[in-house]
Parts: sequence; structure tokens; C-alpha cells
Amino acid sequence: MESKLLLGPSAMGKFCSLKAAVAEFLFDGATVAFEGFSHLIPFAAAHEAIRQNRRNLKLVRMTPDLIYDQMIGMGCANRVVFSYAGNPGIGLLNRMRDAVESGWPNRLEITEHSHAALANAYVAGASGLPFAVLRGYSGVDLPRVNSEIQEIFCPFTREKLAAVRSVNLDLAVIHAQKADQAGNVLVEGILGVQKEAVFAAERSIVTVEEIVDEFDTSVNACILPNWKIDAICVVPGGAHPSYAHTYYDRDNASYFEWNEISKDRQKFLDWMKLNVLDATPEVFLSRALKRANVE
Amino acid sequence: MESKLLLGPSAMGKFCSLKAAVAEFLFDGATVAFEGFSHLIPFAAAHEAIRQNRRNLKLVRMTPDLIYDQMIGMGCANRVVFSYAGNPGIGLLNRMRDAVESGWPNRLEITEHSHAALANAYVAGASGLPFAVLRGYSGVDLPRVNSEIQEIFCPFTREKLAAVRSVNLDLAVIHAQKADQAGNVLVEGILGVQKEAVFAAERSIVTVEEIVDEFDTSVNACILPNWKIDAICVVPGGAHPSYAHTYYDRDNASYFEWNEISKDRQKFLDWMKLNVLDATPEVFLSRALKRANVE
Amino acid sequence: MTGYTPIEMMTVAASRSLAEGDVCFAGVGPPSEACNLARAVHAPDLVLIYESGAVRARPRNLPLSVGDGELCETALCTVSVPEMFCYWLQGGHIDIGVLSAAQIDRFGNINTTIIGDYHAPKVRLPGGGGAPEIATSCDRIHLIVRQSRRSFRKELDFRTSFGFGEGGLSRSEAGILTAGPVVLFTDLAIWKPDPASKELTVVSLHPGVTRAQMHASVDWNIKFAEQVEITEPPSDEELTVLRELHKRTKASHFPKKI
Amino acid sequence: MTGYTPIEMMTVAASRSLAEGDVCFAGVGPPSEACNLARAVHAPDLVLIYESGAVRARPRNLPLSVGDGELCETALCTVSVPEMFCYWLQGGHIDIGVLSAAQIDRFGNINTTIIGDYHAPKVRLPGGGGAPEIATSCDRIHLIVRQSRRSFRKELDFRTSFGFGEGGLSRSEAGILTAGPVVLFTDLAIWKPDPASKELTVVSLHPGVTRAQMHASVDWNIKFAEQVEITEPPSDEELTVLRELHKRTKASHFPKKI
Repeated sequence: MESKLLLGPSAMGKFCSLKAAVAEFLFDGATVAFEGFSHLIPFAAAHEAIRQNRRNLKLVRMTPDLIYDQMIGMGCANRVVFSYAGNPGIGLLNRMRDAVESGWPNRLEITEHSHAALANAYVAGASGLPFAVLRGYSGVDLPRVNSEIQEIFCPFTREKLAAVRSVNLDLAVIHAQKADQAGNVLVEGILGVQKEAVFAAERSIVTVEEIVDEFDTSVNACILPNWKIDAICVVPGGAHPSYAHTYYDRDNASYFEWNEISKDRQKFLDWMKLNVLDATPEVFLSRALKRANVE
Repeated sequence: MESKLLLGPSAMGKFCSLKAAVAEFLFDGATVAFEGFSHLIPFAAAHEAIRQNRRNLKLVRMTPDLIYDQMIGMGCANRVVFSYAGNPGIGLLNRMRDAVESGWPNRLEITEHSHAALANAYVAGASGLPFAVLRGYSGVDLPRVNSEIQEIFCPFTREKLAAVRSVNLDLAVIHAQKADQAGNVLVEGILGVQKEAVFAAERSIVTVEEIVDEFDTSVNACILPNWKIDAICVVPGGAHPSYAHTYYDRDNASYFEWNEISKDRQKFLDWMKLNVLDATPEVFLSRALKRANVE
Repeated sequence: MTGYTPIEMMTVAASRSLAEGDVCFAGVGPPSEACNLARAVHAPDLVLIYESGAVRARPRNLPLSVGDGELCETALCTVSVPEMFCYWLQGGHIDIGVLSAAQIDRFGNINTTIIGDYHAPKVRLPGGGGAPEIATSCDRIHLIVRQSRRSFRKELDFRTSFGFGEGGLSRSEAGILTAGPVVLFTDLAIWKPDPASKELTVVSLHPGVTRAQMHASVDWNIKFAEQVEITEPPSDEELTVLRELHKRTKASHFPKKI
Repeated sequence: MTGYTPIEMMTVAASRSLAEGDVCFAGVGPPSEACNLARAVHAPDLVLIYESGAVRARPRNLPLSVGDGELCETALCTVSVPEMFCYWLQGGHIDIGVLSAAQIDRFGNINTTIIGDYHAPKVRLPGGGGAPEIATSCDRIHLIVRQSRRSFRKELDFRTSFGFGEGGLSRSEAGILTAGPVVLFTDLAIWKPDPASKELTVVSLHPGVTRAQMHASVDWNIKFAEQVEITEPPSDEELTVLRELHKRTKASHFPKKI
């Protein structure tokens, strides 16, 4: 039984409940990224963090999306590092707006980048470098309001470029399609910056659709190795209302609905109580299936 | 016929003979990389360049391997940019040694890097940056003999790091498994720096094992898009004595034999006349099959 | 076809500017709509690149987000987001970036970040996303923005992405080597930069649009080209395809529940 | 088993230093040989990473190059070479780098670049390859080098990869935060750095090796630990597996022609 051998003693504790994983690895004040670019957004894990009432998180994410709108609205965060804070194709993030514009439920600091810069900052973090270089930010205003953007000069051509501080995380949280018995994780489809987030993090939690004996995929697939992963939690549907390529589609209707729910503080709180605080990770499967592949 | 539509007028001329491709896109004095890390080394294309008697090439390759040992010995190059000049697992590159140590058949300048630095320099070239940053070269001698390595300081932490000038190519030449009818190219297995080389180059030539109607592979496969490729030449076996994952194995015996052939100038010249100058790209298929998958 | 809306005119006009074989970086919303209309009507081989990493995506519906599953499923391949921004975009391998904006000024600089003061915002907009580097790394930029006094501003509240800066040689002086915004499509007109001053100049009015309407919807003193054309109205085919696209898209956003 | 060669002793000793679960960056030649012997004998879950991009490769034979097909075919996954060097190695995700050398000095600095002057070389060696950054990015380094006066040099002709520099705190003063060479295996002995001076010190002699042999094969004044052990000779299993590995490897290098 090769897979048993591979598992090893330390890997055994790795397969655990989402509740246990969040309790062990997500601490108040942590710098944490719940990543996933439209695809594979780890909503179930974020909801668990909300239930466990985490505070003063520094939340990093290219696209805060509904997942951080919810965490911010519930008072989990005191800073957001981001590059596009919209409800894609629909509008704004009303809870994040309320925090930035009116300090509700608490004051929220922001560190704002462009996508190119933040993606590069993740790469630098994953690569053990303190900064990244990009051909960007020329003649625009963000460098005036973000001190984590500096000028740097090419030692060969003297050309001026932008440098950004690397992303370094206490914890990366992602959702993926599959883990194998040894605790390696397969991500397929839109890959976002998930590999970079895990490599840039001290610890990582991965929720997965399922555990399989073996990945049946390309030799060049995007696989995260078991020694970079601290907890694997089986949460089918755990990316809903985002989606999991080959498992279920994006629930666009929920994204539209969110625009209404999030406009009003009380309506938002009521929704969160019903759908998050009083719920468990087990609800995600039915939510995802409800709208899966019905086109 | 969607594939016909996709082909378009400009793509039509893209499928051509290796002779025509080298004649059109490889000029004397060019900075060129024939890339492939042990795997998919474009030997057939290099032999064509030797037959067409190219001169004063600046040859870039992480591992010069037999392919550049042959080009250097035949007098094609006046500079090699590299990071590991050995016959892997066997010994040295005798023709490159002869050029560096004794100037035969001509004086050869070298620009030497570590793998990490040269890989990063390719990435920078592919990314439109003039330099790359790495945590490397600390306390060692290469920076003393290569002015394309400089110090750079992190604008945030003040840490000292190494900067290397990016690789920018006139031409990238690679071998790949498959092209589709629209002229896109699929690379699978050990990927090396082929994508980086093509993206860092003005022009590119790709030899392939075959043309297929459609790639039957992962959504995240390594695919080079048709607008980055100037010529596609079908040369089955074109990587021999290197190999093509899922087509044929590495011909290790030829690598051992080369060690003997290359030790003597006349023996080398005789071998090149028989196997390269008097040969054509068509010989590669039988060479590759001779030792394919016989274990 | 009897009628069409100004927004339909805008999308159709923008779609016509994209030609067979162009490699386009398509932002979500109007840009993606114009790109997919072009692909459906006259440029089936238009190559659409989305910042989510989808290369040569061929969605049947308009994606709601740039990371919709259909983009990946129909793509030639999907790369990681850092690879997309480093190799594909910054590497200079994209012909046209198609962008929208919340605010635009006469030099094609755009704001998608904030209304009001950055540190005490009136409205916190989504921010730059891919736009700042799309605006400087693509060979050229096509803009699509609805005209209104709120959005066509003399002074931007925040410059998110660079157009021509203060005009003239600002762009090259900022070290940017690409062409920048070569055309702007609105619901009323088509604008192009003056070759020297780089001020966006009206070159075509959509059918029925008056100069008074133009002045009323822009916060600065508009320049018109010497010869102002009248935009060709949407053809039956263009309108039919566009409306069909929207219908299919809406159906896909609200699928029947099981 | 009756006899074994000094080289076999070297490989076996090195293989024992690699433990179940270690993540190892394996250079080609003796390092890869020791890693695969360890995997075959006592550490089936040893994770072997090759600079070609193969992650957790499990070759049946010893690869001739670091890019052999068998590495990719048996790997968990294969990444691009830049990703391997940036994310996996430089990112600090590798426990042990196993390296060999043409020349080594008393502080574990190594030369694989040149014999003679760099600009007028006597012998042009292959160069650094992955070694310079393996030597500084892996948590710790295990060295495997055959002892001889030609290779164990008081002064290196060229410093390709950093060990402990001039000893003492040289390594951390150079800004390198990893441990460096924690052990050296030769065909005659096992060496470890002195905790303070960082000079490589003989801690174990292979069975039958004399101090005179040691002095004769090293170009500097060797330090011996206060208590020098005798290395446990290869077990029957270790030798059998090692020889079987070589036999299979040789057969794979010279397959029968069709």
C-alpha cells in the first residue's frame, strides 16, 4: 500500500475538519490570503473564520469579491491589501465601501495595488525575495498613496521601473479540486495566484472537493506538494457561489443577489446570521449543486 | 471547418521546411537560443544551421550540451551565454573546451551564469523587463568575471541582492511535440525555459513531431500561441539524441559516444560531415526510432 | 431594424474597430461585450485574452466576471495570473487593450479608483485591476465610456491609468513606449487623439446626435475634427447578434433551479 | 558481503544521512546516486527534486542527466525550470541540497568552474549549473566528493559555490541565512564543520582508512575531531541494492538496438 507509506505520521493529522484547521492555523491579527481568482474562492473557509470570530486580520486578495465583503462586514479585518474591489460585472462591494467610507463596522486601512503589481508581489513572496520589479505605475496616482510602491533603476540600462514589496503571509487559504492520499493538492482551470499564495505563506489550509487515490492529469499540472500544506479539509461545494472547474458552475445569481443583500447593514447582518453564523461547512454541497450545470 | 478559418492567410506560410525557416529567420551574428533542458533539444534545427554555415552567432542556452558543442566545433559561434557546459553525467564538452582553451576553430567569448540567474534572465526577457533580481551569487566568484551581474538593493528592506541583465533574443528555436492546424504549439514533460525563450525572442522557429487537429490535453497545458511563432517545421525525431516525452526516449548511448567522437578534431569533423553536412532533417526519424522505447 | 439604443450603437461601433487576428486584452463589461460582438459578427479569429489567464477564449455568452468558467473551458489554454501579467501583457505580446472607465479626461487618462478624496472617499470604486498596466503594455488602447458630465471630467479625482498624461509628449516622457488610447467610443460619438496635442477629438457623431448634446455631456470644451463623420448605424446583423448575445447571457446568469 | 569499494562506501554513507520525508535537491552523479540508494533502502518517501523541474521523482534507474524522461514520468509533477529555481529552491522549500565538486576547500567552498585562470583556463569545467543557489537556498547542504590532493585544495582556483567562505561567521556576514554544508562524505571519511571555526573536521574514518592516507589525499593540514568514529561498513542490503541500481542503470543507458 504505497499510499499508506506516503501518508507518513505527520500527514495523518493533516486531513481534518475545517473547524479544527481554522482554529489551529488562523490567529487574530494574522496576515492571511483567501485566494482564488473568480474560480475556487474558499468561501466555506471564510465562513468558518467568521464563525470563529477572528479579529484584526490583514486580508490580502487580488479581488476582495464577496468573500472579503462578508469578512469585512462582520468585523474580521483591519486592513485589506487588494487590486480590484468590485462585484465583477455587477457593481461595487457595499460592505467594503461602508468600511472605507464610513468606518462600519470598524475602521479599515487599505493597501491598494494594480493586478500586475499585486500578482508580482505574490511571486516575489513565493520566491523568497523582498520585492518585485515591474514595468508599471508610470504616471499614475497609486504610488502617491501607497508607500509599498517605490522607484527602482535598472543597473544595466538605468531605466526607471516600479518596485513593490513582496507579499508574505502567515496563512494561505485556498480551495482546490482534489487532494491525494498523501496530501498533495491538484488545482485545475483558472489558477489565479493560488500556488504563489501557498508558497508565500508560513502555513496553508486547503479545502477540497474530494480526496482521490491518484491524480489522473497532465505531468505539468499545477500541484501543491504535501510538505507545503498544513491542513486539508474535505468541503464539497466549498467554493460556492464561486465555482470549481469540472465540479460546478459559478452561481451568478447569488452574485446579483449579494448586491441587494449587502446594500443594507441590517439585511446583511440577518443574511450572515442565517447563512453563515448558524450554518456549517456541510451546507455548501447542496448550495453548489442547486445551480450546478443546469444550463 | 473551424480550423481552416483559424489558420488565416498569414498562418499559411508558417508551416514550412526547416531549410526555409532557418534561411529566413536565422542570420549571421544573431543572438539565438536553441533551448530545451535535456528534453526536446532541437538538434535537427541546429544541424540545419550548421549546413547553412551560419557565422558569429551569439548562442544562448542554459546547458550548451552536445548541440552547442557541435555548433561551436563547426565555427558557428563567437559567444556562448550559458550556465552548465557539461555532457550530463558523462564529462566535459570537448569542442567547447577546445574553443575556450585553445581558440579552435575560432576564439569563443563566454558569458557565464548559474542556472538560477540565467533562468531568471530568460523570465525577465519574456516579461519585457531589462533585468532580473535573484537571491544568489553571494560570496562567489562569477560576479568578478561577468559584468552582467550587478548588485541591487531592496528599496524596502535595503537587503543586497543580485541583478542580471535580461536575455533578449533575435531568434528562439525549440522542438515540441505537437502543433495544431492553427499553428499553436504544445510542449509537455520537462518544460525547461522554452516558453520564456519564445516570449523573449523577436522571432521563433519550432520543429514538431507532428501536426494534429486538436490538442487533447489539460486546460493548463504549456501552449505557445500562433502569433508568437514564425515558422513551424515538421521534423519527426528532430530532438534526437535528446528525447520527446511520449514519442521516444533519450539516446544515452549517443551521449557516451559523443564523448569519444568529440575528443579529436579530425574525428569530430569526419563525424559532422557524415552525419550533419551530408544529411537532411529526414534522417532524424530513423535515428530516434532506432532506440525508442526498447527497454 | 427599426431602432437601437445609444449603448447598442456604442458597442457596435467599438466592435467594428477590432479586426480578424488582433490579440485583445478584454476587460469585463462593455469591453468584453464589444470584443465578443466582433468575434460573432465579422472577426471569428479575434483573439481574446482575459486577465484571469484565459488565452483565446471563445465564450458563447458574455462572461459576468473575467474569471468565468466558460472562458477557461473555451480557451486555447489558461495560464496563472502572474504569468498572464508578466509574460503575456508586460512582455508586449498583446495588440489591443479594451478598457472602460468611471471618469475620463480630455487626454484619455482614466479613473476607476475613487470619487472624492482618496483618503476620505465619497465613493470607493473598484480600483485599477488590470487597467494601469493594460493601458501601458498593450500596443494600443481602445476606450469605451458612456458620456456624461459626471464621467467626462476636466480634472480626474484620481488618475488610475495613463492615457496621454498632460498631452503632447507626456506619454513618451513618462517612459511609456506604446501608442496609448487610439480611439474612444461613447454612446454619442467616436473620438480620436489629435496627432500633436493628443487631446481626444470628436471624429464621428452617432446618427442623430447634436453638438449641443455633446457639449452638455462633457465637462470641458470639446474639440471637433475638421470633418466630423456620421457613424454608420448598427446593421440588422449586428443588432440581432448583440441582442441574442445578451439574451443568452441573461439566461445563463439565472439558470432554472433544479 | 565480502568486499566493497571506497566509492561504494562513500555513496552508502551519504545515503544514510537522508531521512524519510526529507525534501532533497539532487544534483546528477554521486548526489543523485546517494539519494536514490536512500530511497531504495530505508527512505521510500524521500522527496527528490531535480533542477529540470521534476518534483518527487522516483526513477527506477539512476538518471544520466537531471532531465531524463524517467524523472518526469515518475514525478508528482514537473514544473518549468524558472519556477523550480524561483518558487521551489529560492523560495526556501527544500530541506537538503546534495552537491558534488571538482575542488573543495577546508571551509566547504566548492569549485566546478575552472582549473587554472578563468580567462586562460587549463581545464574548462562545466560551471556552476544549479549549485551556487542550491548551496545558499537549501536549508542545509550535504557534500559528496572523492578525496585527492587535486580536489581537496588549500586554495580554490575559482569559488563557484559558497560553503563557509573564510570560516567563522563568513556565511551569515555574506547575508546567507541557511546552514550550509553540514556534512561531507568522501571515499575515505565523513567530515563535519567545527561549530565555531566552520572548518571541515574529520568525524569518522571509513573502515581500514589510516590518518596517513587522509593526510596524503588533502592539500591542507587536516583537523580531526576529538573522537573519530569508524564508519559502519555497507550492509549486505545496501551493497546489493546499490549494485543492482548500477546494473539496471547501465542496461538502460545501452539498450539493445532494434
